[in-house]
Amino acid sequence: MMMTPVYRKGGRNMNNVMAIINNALNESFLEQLTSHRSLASVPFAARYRLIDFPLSNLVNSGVTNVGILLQTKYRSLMDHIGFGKAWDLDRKKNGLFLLPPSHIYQANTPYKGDLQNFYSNLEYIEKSNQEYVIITSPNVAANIDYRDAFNYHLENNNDITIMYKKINNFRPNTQYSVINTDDNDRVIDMQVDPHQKDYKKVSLQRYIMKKDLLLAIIDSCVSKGKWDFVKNAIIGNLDSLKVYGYPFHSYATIINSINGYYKSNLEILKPSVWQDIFLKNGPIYTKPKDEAPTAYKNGARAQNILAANGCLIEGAVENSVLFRGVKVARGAVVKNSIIMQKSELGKNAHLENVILDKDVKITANKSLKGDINLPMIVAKNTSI
Amino acid sequence: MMMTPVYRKGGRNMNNVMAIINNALNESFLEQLTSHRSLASVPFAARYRLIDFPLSNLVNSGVTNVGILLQTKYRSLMDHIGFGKAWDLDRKKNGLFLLPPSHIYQANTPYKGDLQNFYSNLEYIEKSNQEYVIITSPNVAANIDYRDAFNYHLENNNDITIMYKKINNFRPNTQYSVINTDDNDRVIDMQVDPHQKDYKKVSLQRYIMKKDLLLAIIDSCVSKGKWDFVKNAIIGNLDSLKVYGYPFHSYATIINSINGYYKSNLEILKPSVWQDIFLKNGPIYTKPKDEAPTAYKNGARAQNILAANGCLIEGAVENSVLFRGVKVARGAVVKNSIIMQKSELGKNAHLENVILDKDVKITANKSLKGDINLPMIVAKNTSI
Amino acid sequence: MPKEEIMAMLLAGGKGTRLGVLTKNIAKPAVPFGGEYRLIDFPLSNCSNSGITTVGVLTQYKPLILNSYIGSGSSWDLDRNDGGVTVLPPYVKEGGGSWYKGTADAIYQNIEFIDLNDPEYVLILSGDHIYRMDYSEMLAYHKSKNSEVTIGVLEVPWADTNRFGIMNTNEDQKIIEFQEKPEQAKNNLASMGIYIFNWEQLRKYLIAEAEANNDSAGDFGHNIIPTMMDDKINFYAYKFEDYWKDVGTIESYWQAHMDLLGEKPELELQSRNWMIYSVNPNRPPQYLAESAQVNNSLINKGTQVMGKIIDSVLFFGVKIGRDAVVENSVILPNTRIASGAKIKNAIIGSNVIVEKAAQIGQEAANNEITVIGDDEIIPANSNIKAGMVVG
Amino acid sequence: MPKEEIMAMLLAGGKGTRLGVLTKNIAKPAVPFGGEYRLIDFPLSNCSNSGITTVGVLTQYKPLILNSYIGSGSSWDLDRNDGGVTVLPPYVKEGGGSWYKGTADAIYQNIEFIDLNDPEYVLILSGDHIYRMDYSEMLAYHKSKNSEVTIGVLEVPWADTNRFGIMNTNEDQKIIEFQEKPEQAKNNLASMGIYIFNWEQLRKYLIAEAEANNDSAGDFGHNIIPTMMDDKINFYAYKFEDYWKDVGTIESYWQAHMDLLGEKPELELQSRNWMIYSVNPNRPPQYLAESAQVNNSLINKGTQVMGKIIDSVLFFGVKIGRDAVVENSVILPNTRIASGAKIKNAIIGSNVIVEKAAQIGQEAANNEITVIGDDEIIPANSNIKAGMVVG
Repeated sequence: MMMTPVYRKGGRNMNNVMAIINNALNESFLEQLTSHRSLASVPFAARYRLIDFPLSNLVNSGVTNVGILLQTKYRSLMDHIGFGKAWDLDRKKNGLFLLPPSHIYQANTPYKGDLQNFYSNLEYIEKSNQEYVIITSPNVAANIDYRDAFNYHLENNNDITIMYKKINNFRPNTQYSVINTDDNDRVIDMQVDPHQKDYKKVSLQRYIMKKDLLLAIIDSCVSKGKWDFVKNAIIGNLDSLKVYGYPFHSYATIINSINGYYKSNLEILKPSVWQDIFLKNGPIYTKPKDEAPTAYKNGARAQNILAANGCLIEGAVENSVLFRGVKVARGAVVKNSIIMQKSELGKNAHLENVILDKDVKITANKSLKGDINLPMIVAKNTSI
Repeated sequence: MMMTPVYRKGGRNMNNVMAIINNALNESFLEQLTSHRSLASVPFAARYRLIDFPLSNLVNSGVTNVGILLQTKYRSLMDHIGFGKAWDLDRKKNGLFLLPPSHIYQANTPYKGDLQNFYSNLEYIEKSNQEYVIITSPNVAANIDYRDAFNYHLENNNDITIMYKKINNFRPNTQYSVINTDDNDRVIDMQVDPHQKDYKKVSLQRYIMKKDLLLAIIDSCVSKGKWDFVKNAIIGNLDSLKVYGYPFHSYATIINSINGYYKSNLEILKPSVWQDIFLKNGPIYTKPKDEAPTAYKNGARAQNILAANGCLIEGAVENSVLFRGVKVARGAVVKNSIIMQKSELGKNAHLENVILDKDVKITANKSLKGDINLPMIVAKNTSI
Repeated sequence: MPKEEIMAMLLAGGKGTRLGVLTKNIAKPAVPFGGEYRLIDFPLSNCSNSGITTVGVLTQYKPLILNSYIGSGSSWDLDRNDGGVTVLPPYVKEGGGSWYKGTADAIYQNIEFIDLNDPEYVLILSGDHIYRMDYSEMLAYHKSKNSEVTIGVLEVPWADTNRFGIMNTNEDQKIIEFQEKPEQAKNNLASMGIYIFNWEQLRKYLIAEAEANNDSAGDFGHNIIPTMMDDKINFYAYKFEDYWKDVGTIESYWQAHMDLLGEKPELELQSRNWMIYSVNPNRPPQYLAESAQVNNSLINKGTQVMGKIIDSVLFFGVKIGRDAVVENSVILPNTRIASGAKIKNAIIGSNVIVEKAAQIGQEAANNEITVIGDDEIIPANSNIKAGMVVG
Repeated sequence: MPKEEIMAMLLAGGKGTRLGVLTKNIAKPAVPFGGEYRLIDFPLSNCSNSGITTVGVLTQYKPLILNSYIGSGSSWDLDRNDGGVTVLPPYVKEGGGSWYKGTADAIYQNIEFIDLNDPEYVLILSGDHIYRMDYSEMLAYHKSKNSEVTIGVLEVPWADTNRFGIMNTNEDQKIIEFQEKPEQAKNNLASMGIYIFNWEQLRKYLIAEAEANNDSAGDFGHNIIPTMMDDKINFYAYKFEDYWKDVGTIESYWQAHMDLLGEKPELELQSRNWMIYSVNPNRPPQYLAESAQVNNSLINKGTQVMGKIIDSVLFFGVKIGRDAVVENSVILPNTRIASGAKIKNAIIGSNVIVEKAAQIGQEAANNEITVIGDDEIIPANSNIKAGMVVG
């Protein structure tokens, strides 16, 4: 069994590391799924939101001070995160901090980039009493233990450590940041969303550095009018700093396209993948919701599915992911689909390769069919 | 002793009333005090923030569902309110809801008025399971029990009930909304900040109405491009609806100017006033802060003051309000002043008629003097 | 602290002897129920939904698990700045201590706690019944009748009246006679063990009983209520007409689970009108494999199903192997049923391992229930006969 | 639940007989201290600040107040999803129950609770000492020495060694001998009653002691430690060199308050480096009237001061009338001192009313301390002589 040690202050302990989850990213690639919520609160894997993964990873690694940079549409994220109780981060010292964007101070000035979000929360970063910082993002779902990467960062005397994963097949129409390293994993080039992907190492958008270095980089970038964290703060410093990669070998999925979102959900139906992502380095925590067990009624069929609680299944469901409270009436068939919270299918409705957002009602006998490479998306609250 | 009854559902019980604290008001009149925080989180009366008063009043009256409309600079408000634990509003059902402004959904569109905030949170209002709503504001400090006003609202069959207070002396340069009523307290006219104040009844900006009426009014106003809650939603309906006033007789102060803010703080030094405002209808709750008792050292002098915990007084303080962690060094003198959290006075410093915001450092031998009608304000973090 | 109008005292000390191996390690109110819950979730959720926010939980047998399960009470929205839920084991006072002699003695020994909360009324509940009930309606009834003691009752078949405390009422629901397990019942309204008392009055009777009678069984039904009856106190019956089940025996516990299944179960756990809350363990979603077959069953999160589930309830953390068949059974948390195992008409405890191709209760003919206690290992290919109890 | 490296067991059952009327209604660890705190806030805050997040609080005498004071533990940041603080009254088990015979018996009776948390090390603390201490440093020391039992010690004057358990150490701080209240001490390092044990080992000794010896006092100092010493277990002394005060007597309790005053008090409550947390009651700010005079005093919120306060500590809710004089005194919560009353060298309990012009301890010459117990009323113009105890 894992032991929770009593960390002494400072040094190489994980309580000397704070984290920032950068939620000020472009999220338009998820189309309707992000029209009323931020990327971080997009439902994922039957009972989670995307942010549950980076947040739980940090907590399971022993990080106890996490700031979340907010930019737009964060109401549902605030509801979900609350004061961090699900992650045991509702603390007097350290804990969870929601960091609103600068436009709540200066309305109606154009947005320049995510470094603006770091910049308007400098005071939080400065006042945190950790020496190191991990910067993560909500669009990578994995079960990561940061302790080894942090030790590597210290032992190799890196200025910046970037976690990466080697990928052979890139999903089409998906944004990747790729890196090129020398034989010692020193990062010698990095590209954000290049058309031509010459490098196979994909950045997992997890960066480890000293907090003072982060503050210095922000200061330097902002004072020169550079506002992009990855392009300016990281890539802009590849030459001048010791930036190294750290490989991640377990399952990780980058959600930078609808196709990626859809395929990642279906991928998790593989036992080897869900064991990797749900169980490997500690549990994934999420806001608890009171729901009764899922009921499979007489005549129901359910094969190769992940389902949350509170569903009522009278029809047939296969190769699909059901969030809580989904209803599938008698005679209805669901195939290769993602059905979000409280959506309902009437009798004999048919869905194939479809993503239903929350609270969608499909009436009896309707049929929707997308393609396995181009799933159909039905927006929240739609009734047809 | 007051008894907490087990309310049955619906009807005339206070658990059939929800509340909205409208924090989308103009707050610029508090100058530097609101440059980094919203009006609602302005420190008041030694250990409170302004929002503590309306929020505690609601809770003490039995209201358990409170939404807070946010507009700008709400980071400190979020920190202060948290999930409402201090008000016992961290609940599974009902509880406290922070309602962010619409610009988190549509950035860079010009702000039209506070009805926009109501409008972008219609879903919350609609889904709340109470029939009635109290709309309040953060800029009135009082200890109000809403139960009598609500009973009056029901028994008189009012469409809208406005709480008011009769005032004989208006503070200069202060915004008041005044109403004129007939002999039965029916509101026949209402003016927002008129130069010439013909009416002596000042609106306390507490409105009671049916939730359905509020929703209908919002719909009607927004569809006609009217965006001001008081001017359009209330004054615009004086002719068509039964709008009645309900008088409030205990102490209440309207904080719509620096002068009003300053004088209200000093007014609370009167025992009759602090007993009214701190003790009358139930306690004023605030976020608890861990602080040791205040220490008065050898040679200290402290007369006619309200002080929070954690202060260290070596000098002389009189007719003043000290927030937590204030330090007054030997020989320093503080008179008729408001000193906010953690501000420090060096040896032999002199302050008279001054408002020090948080974390101000006044070095030894410095002297600052405002006028009793024009206090000097020193902004947060200033060191002189 | 403002005075509370009403507080609840929940008697949760029962050992639940008739539940046998299911209560070997835990008190009866902590017994798992319905795939997700423990028995005590029902009265606690009823309190929360009824607006009763001060609840004392009287534990006794195996109190640690209940104590840690209840925690701050936040799962039932009972973590209140004033009041909330407090677990009260029978603590040892200066003069020593003993287990509660009976229901009334349990309240008597906690007078100090109740006085701290200073309620007008006290609601007495027990921790082992499955039902949804709005106690605020009962309180309103109590007040409207000017009742001094109100007892929740339900109609039972006349044939069963000899198993219950029977309330003989007049047309106004006033209780005129109380018959404990009568051979010749005059009525078929049975006590549910739910009482509303006026605290000041009850307090006097409890003290009088304890002081007058050292040998008293300290029981409401046997001691306090008869004395109050003799004193012509106003008793009223409050009739409850919804689903209610005492799950005090293996048979009724199993039957209550079967009652949750079917097209329109009498107790619909998924109904959101009156939520039943629970501690809600954090588990991954349930996974039903390509080979899974499920029919008329309730399945909780954290389960992995590769076999066949018919007319059964699976708790969180249960794993069902390929070609395993579970029928008319209740599988408690974290139990693993290996491939090829066959289970019928059974209750399988928590953390049980049923190894490959084991057979449990296969030949069940007259609905005999087979029970496997917590933490047991049922070896591969073994055959546990119908009606057996292991553990 | 991941295994914890270390958990703390806080012995908070003490009746505190030597504190007399101050512990009439409450256990010693619940006694108010320092204007804002209760004694137990010190070890609980030390645990929280040291990163120890699983704490069992063993109560016994008057457990209800401590239970409700500790609540969910959120005041000390000890409301954890795993672990956190748990209050453990000596509950009555099936075979009956009794108060803990001694410190070790208290731990023995809670083996089941400790096992649930499955720690590597157990830290034993008591609930009635005033000090700031980083237990994680002590644990690091314990590990670095490969110690099996580490005992917190502090230097006492040689003259006082006969009042303490004295550790005779070698130059490596290894304890080679333990002398309980020796007449001829070989060292002046006294035990603070703070121990770190390896749980697995301690567990064995506790069980062996309980089984072997029914008459055992069940005490660490008298029973367990001598047996372990005999077995050549590795004991190390961990020297503590900051302010530490046992407030077990009226004199030391009063003196500890006086220690908080002055220009540079040894224990600076306002220091934010190692916060002492408390339940922090919600009260209005303190109000000092035009007529107030305060000198060298600590005053908490919720107080109203119209009189003269010299060298004193006022708890929350205290009211001091016009022309009243309070000198060298400690005034506990919610006590009212009417106008003209004079109080010197006194401890005035909670909820006391000192009526007009009453005199308390005025002629105190040799620092005799006058004590008024909780809830007393001191009539107008009465004269309570120095050194008297009322209540």
